[in-house]
Amino acid sequence: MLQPYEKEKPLLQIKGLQKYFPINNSFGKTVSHVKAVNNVTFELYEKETLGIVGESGCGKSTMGRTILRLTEPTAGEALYKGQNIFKFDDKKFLSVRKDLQMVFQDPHSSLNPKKRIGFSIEEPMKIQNIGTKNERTEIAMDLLNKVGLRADQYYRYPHEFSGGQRQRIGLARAMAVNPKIIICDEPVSALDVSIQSQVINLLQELQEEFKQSYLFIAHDLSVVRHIAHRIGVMYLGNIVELATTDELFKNPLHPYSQALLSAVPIPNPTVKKTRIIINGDVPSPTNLPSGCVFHTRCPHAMDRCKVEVPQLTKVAPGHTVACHLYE
Amino acid sequence: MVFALLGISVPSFLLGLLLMLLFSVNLGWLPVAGYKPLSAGLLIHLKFLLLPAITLGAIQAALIARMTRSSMLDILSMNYIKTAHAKGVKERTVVYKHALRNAFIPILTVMGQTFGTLIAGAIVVEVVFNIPGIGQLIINSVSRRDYAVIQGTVLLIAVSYVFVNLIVDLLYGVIDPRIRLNRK
Amino acid sequence: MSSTHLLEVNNLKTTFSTEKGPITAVDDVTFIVKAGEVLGIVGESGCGKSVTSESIMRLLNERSTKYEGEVLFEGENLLHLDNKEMRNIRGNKVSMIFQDPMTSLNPSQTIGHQIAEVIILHQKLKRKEAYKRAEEMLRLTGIPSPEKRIHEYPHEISGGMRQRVLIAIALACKPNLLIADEPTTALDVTIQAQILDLINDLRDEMNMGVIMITHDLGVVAEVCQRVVVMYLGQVIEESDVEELFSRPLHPYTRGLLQSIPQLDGDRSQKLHVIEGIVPSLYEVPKGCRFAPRCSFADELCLSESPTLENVNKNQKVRCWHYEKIMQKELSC
Amino acid sequence: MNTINEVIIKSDTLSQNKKELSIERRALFIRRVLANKMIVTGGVILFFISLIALFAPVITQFSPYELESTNRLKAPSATHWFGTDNFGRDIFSRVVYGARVSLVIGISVALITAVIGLFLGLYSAYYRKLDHVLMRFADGLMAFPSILLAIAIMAVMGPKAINVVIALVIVESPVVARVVRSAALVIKEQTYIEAMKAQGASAWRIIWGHIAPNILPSLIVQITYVFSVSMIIEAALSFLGAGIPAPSPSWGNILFDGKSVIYSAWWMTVFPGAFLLLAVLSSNLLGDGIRDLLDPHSNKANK
Repeated sequence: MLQPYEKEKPLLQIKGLQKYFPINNSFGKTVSHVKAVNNVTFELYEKETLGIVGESGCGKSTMGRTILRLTEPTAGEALYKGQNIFKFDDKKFLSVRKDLQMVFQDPHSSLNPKKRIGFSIEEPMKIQNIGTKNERTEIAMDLLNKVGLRADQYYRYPHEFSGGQRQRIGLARAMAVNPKIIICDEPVSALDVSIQSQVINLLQELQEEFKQSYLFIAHDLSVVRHIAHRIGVMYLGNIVELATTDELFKNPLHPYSQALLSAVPIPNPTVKKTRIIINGDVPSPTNLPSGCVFHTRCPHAMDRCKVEVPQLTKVAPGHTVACHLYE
Repeated sequence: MVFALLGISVPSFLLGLLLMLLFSVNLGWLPVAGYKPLSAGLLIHLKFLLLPAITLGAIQAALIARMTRSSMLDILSMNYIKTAHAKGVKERTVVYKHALRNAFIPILTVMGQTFGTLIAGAIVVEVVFNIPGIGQLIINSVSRRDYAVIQGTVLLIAVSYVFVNLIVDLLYGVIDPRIRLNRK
Repeated sequence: MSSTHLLEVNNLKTTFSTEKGPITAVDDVTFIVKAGEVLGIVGESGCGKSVTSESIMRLLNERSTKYEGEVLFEGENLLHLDNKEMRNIRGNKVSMIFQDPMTSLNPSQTIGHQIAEVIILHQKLKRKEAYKRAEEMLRLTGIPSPEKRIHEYPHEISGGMRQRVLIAIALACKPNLLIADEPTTALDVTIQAQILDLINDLRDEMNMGVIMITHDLGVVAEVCQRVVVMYLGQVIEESDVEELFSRPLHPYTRGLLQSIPQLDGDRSQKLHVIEGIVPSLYEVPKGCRFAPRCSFADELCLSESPTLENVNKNQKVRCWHYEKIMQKELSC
Repeated sequence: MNTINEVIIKSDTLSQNKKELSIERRALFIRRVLANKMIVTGGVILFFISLIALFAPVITQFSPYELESTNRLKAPSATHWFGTDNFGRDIFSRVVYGARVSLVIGISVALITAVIGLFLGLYSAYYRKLDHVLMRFADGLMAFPSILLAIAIMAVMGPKAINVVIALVIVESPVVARVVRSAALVIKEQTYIEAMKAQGASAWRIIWGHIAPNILPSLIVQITYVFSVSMIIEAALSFLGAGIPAPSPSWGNILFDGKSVIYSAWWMTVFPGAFLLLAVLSSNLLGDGIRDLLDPHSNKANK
């Protein structure tokens, strides 16, 4: 169930985040860029879950990885406790990593197959120099219990677990250093429906107990709606709309959000809704459309959209949208 | 595949010696060693080349057979082979038209690499069969410590090896549309 | 009676021989598909839904697979046909599209070639005519400028486009039955909406029967008329789509429906959870296969296997206690 | 106090648990190894050849160097099991002592290249700039056919057993480094490496703690092939007169001696040849067997 969050205390502020990957020709000269993340600005509050939704290739995963500096950002700032962590050197950033953890999508490759799971859970503590060997073992066993596994499974190898169980182990590893923020990159999308609900509930229980914030990246709107306080909608590297969950579902403003929401199949055959089908495919992130990135597929596109980039503007309290229709 | 494993395990000079023992010494069908140029007559020329050629070729054949087999098995487990079966395509057509071309890419790589093995094998085989080729030349210059000749021959072989691999790289584009450059 | 049903699967059982011994991936599966109808087969991974579809097409490795039961297509048992007769059915009267559009097309052949191949094979058209038809099929599936596309290779087009090409291949010979195995799982929701619409339109146009295999109950609710729910190789419930969602009978179906977060669901409630995990096919539980995870299970469930019972005209269920569950459901 | 006791008890039962698990796993592994016909056949033959080489002085009656001018080119008999050569030396002794040379060279080349290849491969997979330099260098070395390169090196350094090892290490290290590198590149893309980077793990921890254990299977398989290739090349070099210098026995130079008398003394070709073939074949069998055992996907491809 959803717990209230601290609306006044932004824990992490992302400003104008950009990540371009260079494309080199065979002589090593950069000829163009994959513009994976273009312009991302948001705030994450204490104890909050912020959902980021978008389709494959919209840059949501790259965004998460860039915040953790798994790949260096091209431009932008990330203020954590008021300090720009993108400016930190490796040594200083290591202390930030303790507070910023990540959970990955693929439960099968996110654990080292040659390491006992207890070892995998302890490793973050070892890197951060937390506790003695015995204390770490104690914490790891405790965490195994917390995520619904048994302490005596400590010495087992990943291949002895199912996908859902491995995802729990991944979660335990992220929790081991008691972080403030966990970036969840599609944590349930590789799981079966009945297992998915187990992990979602676990995520919520852990948040209740340990009071972290989640940046919850996913493509499944119904999952995000269930877990997130606020949702940002991403398209081609841009956040096009950001609103509280209820507001977004009641009143989606951006034409892309509207199409996305209407495209989700509803498991109720008596509801016959009209879908907004947007035609065509997502353009290549190497050759971004001019102006508004969505204008090539937008049913409401105007001449202005082709030339002028819309900025995120506040249309209601806690509801911003980047679209010329609402300026 | 026992044949293939045996094939890659037998050193070329040993195979040459054993073939010589069987076909020349015991059966007396072919000359033991030496070389006669084409001017001595085509049949005689070929008679002298037959055993060295088999010796060199057998090992390459085993290598390529091994590679072809594993590559084909990889490709036959691909999804698009299932699509072809679901279309009602005949098994033969699936194997020859859908699978073989895609399986050929790694085989081609091996062929390029084995060209080097082939040249190296030629050095040894020439010594076994007393053929006055570039291999003999290298061996003789090694024993005479004639560094200039060694340098020259080694460079010649390396250049031809690189050239063959260049051709292999170009052939990739013919076989695999994904690496064809600048189609648009 | 077989004349009324396009496809009738009776007590299908598919057994694989593996290193660790034989496993039965599909056990006693029975259902029918009528012309012009979409039958959904739902279940989680490992429930045997894909094996069922590949058994109908007999696409599984002949040497290690044993089929039992009947697959009657227009009254003819496909399991008894010889290979040549079966090939004439595949891609012609029964077609299939697969989950992963990225790897289901041959990378070294042009799109046109791959569509034309099936047309030449079954309709004995000339090459040129077949390419013309291929172009038409591409247009029908909504691909812009098909005359250019037929000369392109699969790596040059997007995932959504590739799925359209696969649909074009499947529908090129106007099949009577289309089996779609998770056709939209690998696609984004907006592309999924396009593809589902396309399949629905083409079904109307060609009056074909469709088997839609999916794990997504949302997709089921949107496109299917009837639904078969599978668990660990067995059909555990079969019903009309409305009834399945309004009055699910099997505890597994109920659990599944309650465990998915819904767009209009109550967010203050925790999600329902089906405890435990799906057991492996090597260790199928005794009795009812769902019993170890079922909150209603008693001695009977753990010792004896229930059969698929007719509840009413439209609903069948494999559960010892469905009546009790039904009454509880009705009382509250 | 209470909690500490609990911890001790808990960790006691757990280490018990750990022990049982490892015993169970080891038993399972041994059963799988014994079920693999290729490993068993290759292993038994290699073991047998090593025994012969190890106990060479015990099982031979003659010295491999002893010349008996009265006993030239004698066919196999009860005294000279494999016959004698054109100097009257006992072929059996020479073949058995030759096995020592082949095995020692094979094993030392395999071990040295394993270490060098592991280092170069791992680091060039991890550091892209180093990769550019190292792999171009490896490409350069690999552009020469291996026997040719070995001959060239031997020509410079002169025929000596230690030089054969050095030449083979130079020839085979790039091959092993490439195999390690490509396996490591695959592992590097796995999510658990990314997870470790997200934790701030050092390059050392990632390379040796996470990548290395996972590429070990490919390395072991490759090393068995290096072992067999080294024996082949050593024999070839000795056959060409660029390897082990006479009169030291080596399978290669026995075969070379036999070539000139192939008409009259078949035993000089067949016996050392058979040993060479068996040794190479069994190590290839072993390699294929280990590959199948460690990589379940290749099972299909080789049966």
